[in-house]
Amino acid sequence: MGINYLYPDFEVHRDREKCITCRVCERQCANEVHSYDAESNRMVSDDTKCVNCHRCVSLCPTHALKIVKTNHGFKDNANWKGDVIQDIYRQADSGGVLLASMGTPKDYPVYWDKMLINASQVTNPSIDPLREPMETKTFLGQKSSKIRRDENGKLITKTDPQLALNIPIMFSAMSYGSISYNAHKSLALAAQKLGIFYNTGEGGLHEDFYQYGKNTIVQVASGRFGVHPEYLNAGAAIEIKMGQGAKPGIGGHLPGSKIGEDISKTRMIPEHADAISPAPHHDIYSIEDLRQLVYTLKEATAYTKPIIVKVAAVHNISAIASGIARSGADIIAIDGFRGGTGAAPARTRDNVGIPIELALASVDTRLRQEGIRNNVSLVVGGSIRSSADVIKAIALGADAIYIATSALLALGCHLCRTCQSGKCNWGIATQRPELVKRLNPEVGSERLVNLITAWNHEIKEMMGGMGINSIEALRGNRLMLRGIGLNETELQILGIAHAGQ
Amino acid sequence: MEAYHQRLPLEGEERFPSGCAISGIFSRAGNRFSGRSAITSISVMHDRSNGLGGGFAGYGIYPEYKDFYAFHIFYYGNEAKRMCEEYLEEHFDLINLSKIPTEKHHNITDEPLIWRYFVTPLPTKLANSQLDEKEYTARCVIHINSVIKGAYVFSSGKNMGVFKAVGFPEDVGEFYRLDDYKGYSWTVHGRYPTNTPGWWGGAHPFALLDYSVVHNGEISSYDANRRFIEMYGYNCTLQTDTEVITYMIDYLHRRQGLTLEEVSHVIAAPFWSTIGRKSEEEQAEYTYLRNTFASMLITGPFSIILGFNGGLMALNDRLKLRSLVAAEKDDMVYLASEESAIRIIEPNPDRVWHPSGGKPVIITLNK
Amino acid sequence: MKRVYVNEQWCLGCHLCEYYCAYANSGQESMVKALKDRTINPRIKVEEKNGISFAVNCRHCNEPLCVKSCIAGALSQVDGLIVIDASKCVGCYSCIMACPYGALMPNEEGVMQKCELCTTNTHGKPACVQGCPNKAIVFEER
Amino acid sequence: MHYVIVGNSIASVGCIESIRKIDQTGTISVIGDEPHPCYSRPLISYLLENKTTEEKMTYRNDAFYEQNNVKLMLGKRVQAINTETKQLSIDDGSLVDYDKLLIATGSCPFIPPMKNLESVKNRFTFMTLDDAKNLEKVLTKESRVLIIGAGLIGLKCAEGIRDRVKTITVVDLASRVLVSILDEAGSSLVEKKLISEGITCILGDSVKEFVNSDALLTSGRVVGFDVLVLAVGVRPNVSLVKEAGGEVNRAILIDETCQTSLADVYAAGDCSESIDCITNERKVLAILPNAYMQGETAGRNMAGEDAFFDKAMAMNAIGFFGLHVITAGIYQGSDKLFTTESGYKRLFVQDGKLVGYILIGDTINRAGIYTSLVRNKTDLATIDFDLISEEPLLMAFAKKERAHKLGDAQ
Repeated sequence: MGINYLYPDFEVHRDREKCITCRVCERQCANEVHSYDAESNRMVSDDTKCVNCHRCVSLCPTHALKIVKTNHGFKDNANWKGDVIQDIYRQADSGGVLLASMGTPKDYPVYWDKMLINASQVTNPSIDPLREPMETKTFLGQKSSKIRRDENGKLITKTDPQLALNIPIMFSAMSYGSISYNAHKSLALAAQKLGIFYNTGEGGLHEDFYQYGKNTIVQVASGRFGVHPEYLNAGAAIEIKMGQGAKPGIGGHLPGSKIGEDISKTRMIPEHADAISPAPHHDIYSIEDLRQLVYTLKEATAYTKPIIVKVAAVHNISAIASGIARSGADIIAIDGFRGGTGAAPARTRDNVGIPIELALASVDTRLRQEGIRNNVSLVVGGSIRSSADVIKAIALGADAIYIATSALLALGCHLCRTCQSGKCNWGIATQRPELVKRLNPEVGSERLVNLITAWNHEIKEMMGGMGINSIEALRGNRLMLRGIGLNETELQILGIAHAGQ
Repeated sequence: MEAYHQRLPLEGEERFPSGCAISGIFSRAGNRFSGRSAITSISVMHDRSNGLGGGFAGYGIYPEYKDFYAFHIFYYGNEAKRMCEEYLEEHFDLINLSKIPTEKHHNITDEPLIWRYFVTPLPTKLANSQLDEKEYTARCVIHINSVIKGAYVFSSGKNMGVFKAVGFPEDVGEFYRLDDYKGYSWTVHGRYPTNTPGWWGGAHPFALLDYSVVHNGEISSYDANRRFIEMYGYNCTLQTDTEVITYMIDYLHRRQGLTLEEVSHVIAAPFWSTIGRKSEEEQAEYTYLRNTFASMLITGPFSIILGFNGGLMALNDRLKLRSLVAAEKDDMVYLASEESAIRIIEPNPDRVWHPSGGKPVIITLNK
Repeated sequence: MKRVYVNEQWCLGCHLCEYYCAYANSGQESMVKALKDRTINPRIKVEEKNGISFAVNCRHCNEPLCVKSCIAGALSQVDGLIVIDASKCVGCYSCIMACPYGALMPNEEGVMQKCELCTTNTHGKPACVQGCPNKAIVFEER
Repeated sequence: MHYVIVGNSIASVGCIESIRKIDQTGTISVIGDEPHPCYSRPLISYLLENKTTEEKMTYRNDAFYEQNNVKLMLGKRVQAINTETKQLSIDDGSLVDYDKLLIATGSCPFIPPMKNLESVKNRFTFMTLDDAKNLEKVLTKESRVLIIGAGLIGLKCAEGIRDRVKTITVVDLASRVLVSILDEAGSSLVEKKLISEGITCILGDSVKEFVNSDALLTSGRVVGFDVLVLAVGVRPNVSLVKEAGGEVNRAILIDETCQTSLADVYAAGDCSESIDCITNERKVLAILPNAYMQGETAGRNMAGEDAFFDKAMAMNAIGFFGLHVITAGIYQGSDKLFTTESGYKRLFVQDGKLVGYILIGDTINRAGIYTSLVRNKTDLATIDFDLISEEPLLMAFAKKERAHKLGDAQ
């Protein structure tokens, strides 16, 4: 076996007093951490296999289990921290690129937490959402810049295609393949119940889910997996995926091991062949190419569906966004660098891109400077964690927000960040039938509906506090935000004053 | 100049919430009457103001110059006046210019230079600008107000004029000798800013071209409205509600060509639930307006009286969080924050009513 | 009447239902006290084979063969619920012979016991239903 | 409507309960010769064994007759049925009219002729509560009990009194115990158990004559005893119907609606002879579940419904000193045998169907799943028979069938 330089990150602590050897931990751990020792009539565990996903902890009926981070470590070193050293061991061992999943865990500033929300006092009344209407309905899509009237002077009310959301929150792209059938079904059901939208991601649309088309955004990515006319017309909108916050500038890779019969059918690729989406779209090497694809898709769907262009938040995002806004796209989706992924090179995930808060602020400002903010809707994502984040995003200028990690958490994800292993104990990021079945869409969709409903209550509560009773009056209303502990540059980019000003 | 440099920030340097009193008087028959009744009306609402700003807008007061834009301008110092007049010369024919006649009043102090110009755009300049006359004029006004330090155009319409100052409105009326002006329509405003020294430009009515707005309230949608309207060439230098509301009305009514009715469906749009109960055709129209101009929805409390050539429009926020009373007597229409302000000038009106939230009251001259 | 229904599509074979059942009917305050170091005799049993699993407990039949076969009159149907009076049971096992679901199982003393939908303990909604992590067991009207 | 039920045991209760589900107003009269409310006869051995009490033996709770509004006429005998006048003549001289009549008179012990039997003072049968009570009176720690008959009744009696007496000897003409329900291997398992519990079994032998307190057997053996229990067998009580002109074979003939050949006269339970659903032969299936379900079926038909009981079959669940035995159906066709360290299982397959089984000891769990295969004549090709032979599991059924079983109430 040689020397193993890697030590277990976690220790499984089992309270022998409480353990009733029901063996549920053993049955529920796809990593085979737990096993039953008949001789001693005791459960035993192998810490090296534990990824700290908490499945066993959650199901243990007597709460006899807890997973703790090992306090075994290297000699303190502010520069050569433990994880840095371990990464080197891993690469020295494997010679390969380090893979990681979900959003970056690195300690970058979270600007949401450095902004505070306003409320009314005396000079104007706050509004009680329990007594007064409080509106969160939102339309996404191009708005006409000049009204038109017919010969009798009546307004012509026909507009470019719009997406109507009851709540300005959508489930962002997660492909069938990166997540399970049941995870997708949970999202679809929830989107339908909530009157919002979920996103197929780049994996195509399973035939069973066409029935949720009214609440589906179909994605066209560089791999073009599962893209065909019925697919494009099945959804309510089409999203061109140019990039993803967790891995700007690189493509996707779904290992062949995850490509079973169903997925190969849905993606229109051979079974067990790796699904590789190229880094760029090979028919888009510049902005005018994008315009061509946008109109190709509009043609393919008879101009009935808004086209979303999704990009990762990178340094010159505002210029990019301005280009997209003039490409004919109806909606721009920007994905911040803290956004999640099913699998990405760790170095890319942890070092490439910029925070969504800054990207959003500069894009919104830029589009207004150019007077084209109303020609396009702005959707942002990349670790929106709460209703407060939603409010702040909208006040900074977003029309709606995308959530994925929050949605997965609602489905049971414990952010163990080992999606790439395909052994998700929560039945989310896996294709193994015995694991997939662990996510009952009835339960999953209910939890998603609960989450969004709860957020919506909080959003209305805070809107009322600000004396705002319609979400559009919050959009871009940066006076409702103040910075806390931010420097001049940050404040200037965010376009907000500091608390106290 | 020193008045321009206060220790406290001025309008434009910071945003101030404020409470207020408003009143409007209108003769449908177009009979012209002096500003006195407006002074009387506003005086009974003395306690709704705090002496930090008051003003009037009169319509039909310059019949002899009715084809020219009447600019009323504050100057803080002669340098500002020189620069501004230079700019005016470059862009307009100056038909007539004079100091606006005022009368010393013990409550009105620190007055700036107050000048009046009757102008018409230079034909060549106008042609080169490829803009219509109004747009051309509006842009020049916005330019002066945002670029020329110490100069501030506070009235720029035809056959109408705004008169405002720091002080109680009734004193302001006396100061500007409004007995000497006759108009068919008057609006008046008494201001209660919560933390400003008040400067003359910041007083209301706020006006652009012939639109003038008096407003009571504090809108919570301010920055959403401001950041949106500024995309269309407006520059909210004062950061006051009245300013942004005026600009939005100018944009929607003059530039987009919406009717005042339609304008109210944008800025005080009905709730979606209400729209949902309307006929399919109406639904389409209301939805279109609300969606297309979503960022011009005004939330938070407001009651406004919009003055324009030939009419008045009164509008409340959709929850009616501010008081607004209307009354009629023969051809006369009265609007005010408080009924008392009407009764004092018309003790027995034919009809008194409280316009409901979001429903505009539009009055125009009889044809 | 509300009954317990099982959907094998969502059963994970985790066997928690058995443990929650045994606990609910143990009369003990703590699950640990009730079940630690004991072989449990739950009133619900999970069947498992190559990836398929599902729980089986009393179906509370409208035409209960167990009741009709009980020689002691210990089993009876009360408002649709099939209940057992253990004090009457003599352990002849006629009910085991009769039940087409194999849903009746003797307790450790060989006295018959059966699922009474947790109506006789303090757990309210059947404990197996509450304890099922995946809604494979539901309690509803059909 | 007047329903009259003659006999007050299980079939009677089944009849009452089913009538009342349909008809809450009609009068129900029950005439029974025993003075007790309905009790479970199979429990009398458990009574002697102190596994139950007289109170607990009542088959339904005390309020049963009241709740179901039943007119009880206990301690009375019906002497004759007049099908012309639809009347019953009672031994107290009274007449009872009926619209619908159920004969549930059960059976009585059969006593073969034995020399000097009448000379035996402590001589008992073992069928009714009174039998048990009478027997109990004479038992002492010194009693030597001779039981004639190694069938269900005889052996349950032996189990019931074992701890109250000195010795128990069981004599049967048959070469093995429980010959009516077990195969040889099964019998020997049970016999071993009995012997290990101190019971003497003398098989393939019979009493020639009684002399004083000795029984002289055909084999020449002499068995000394103080108490004699006769448990050779039973005879259906058929006289009422027979004399009224109804068709009677070994027992009263009934069709699948439980009606006799006489109009408006039904019969159910041990006194009736019904069609075995497996063999389609007429049989007396004197077992409790049949009695209840026949009574129930009769009741429903009496109350005007069309009900059929076509599931009559032999089945027994019985245990001796903790050794449990469950059997059902018939023992024909090819068989599958499984022996475990403490048990025994034999399944009988005929024409691709399970027709019978014998389970002893630790193989009895979930036996009902086998029973349902027999009762429903399930085509074994539609299930995983190898799996289900190993262990009775619903898993052996097809997915759809499983979903049906788990998803819908019966």
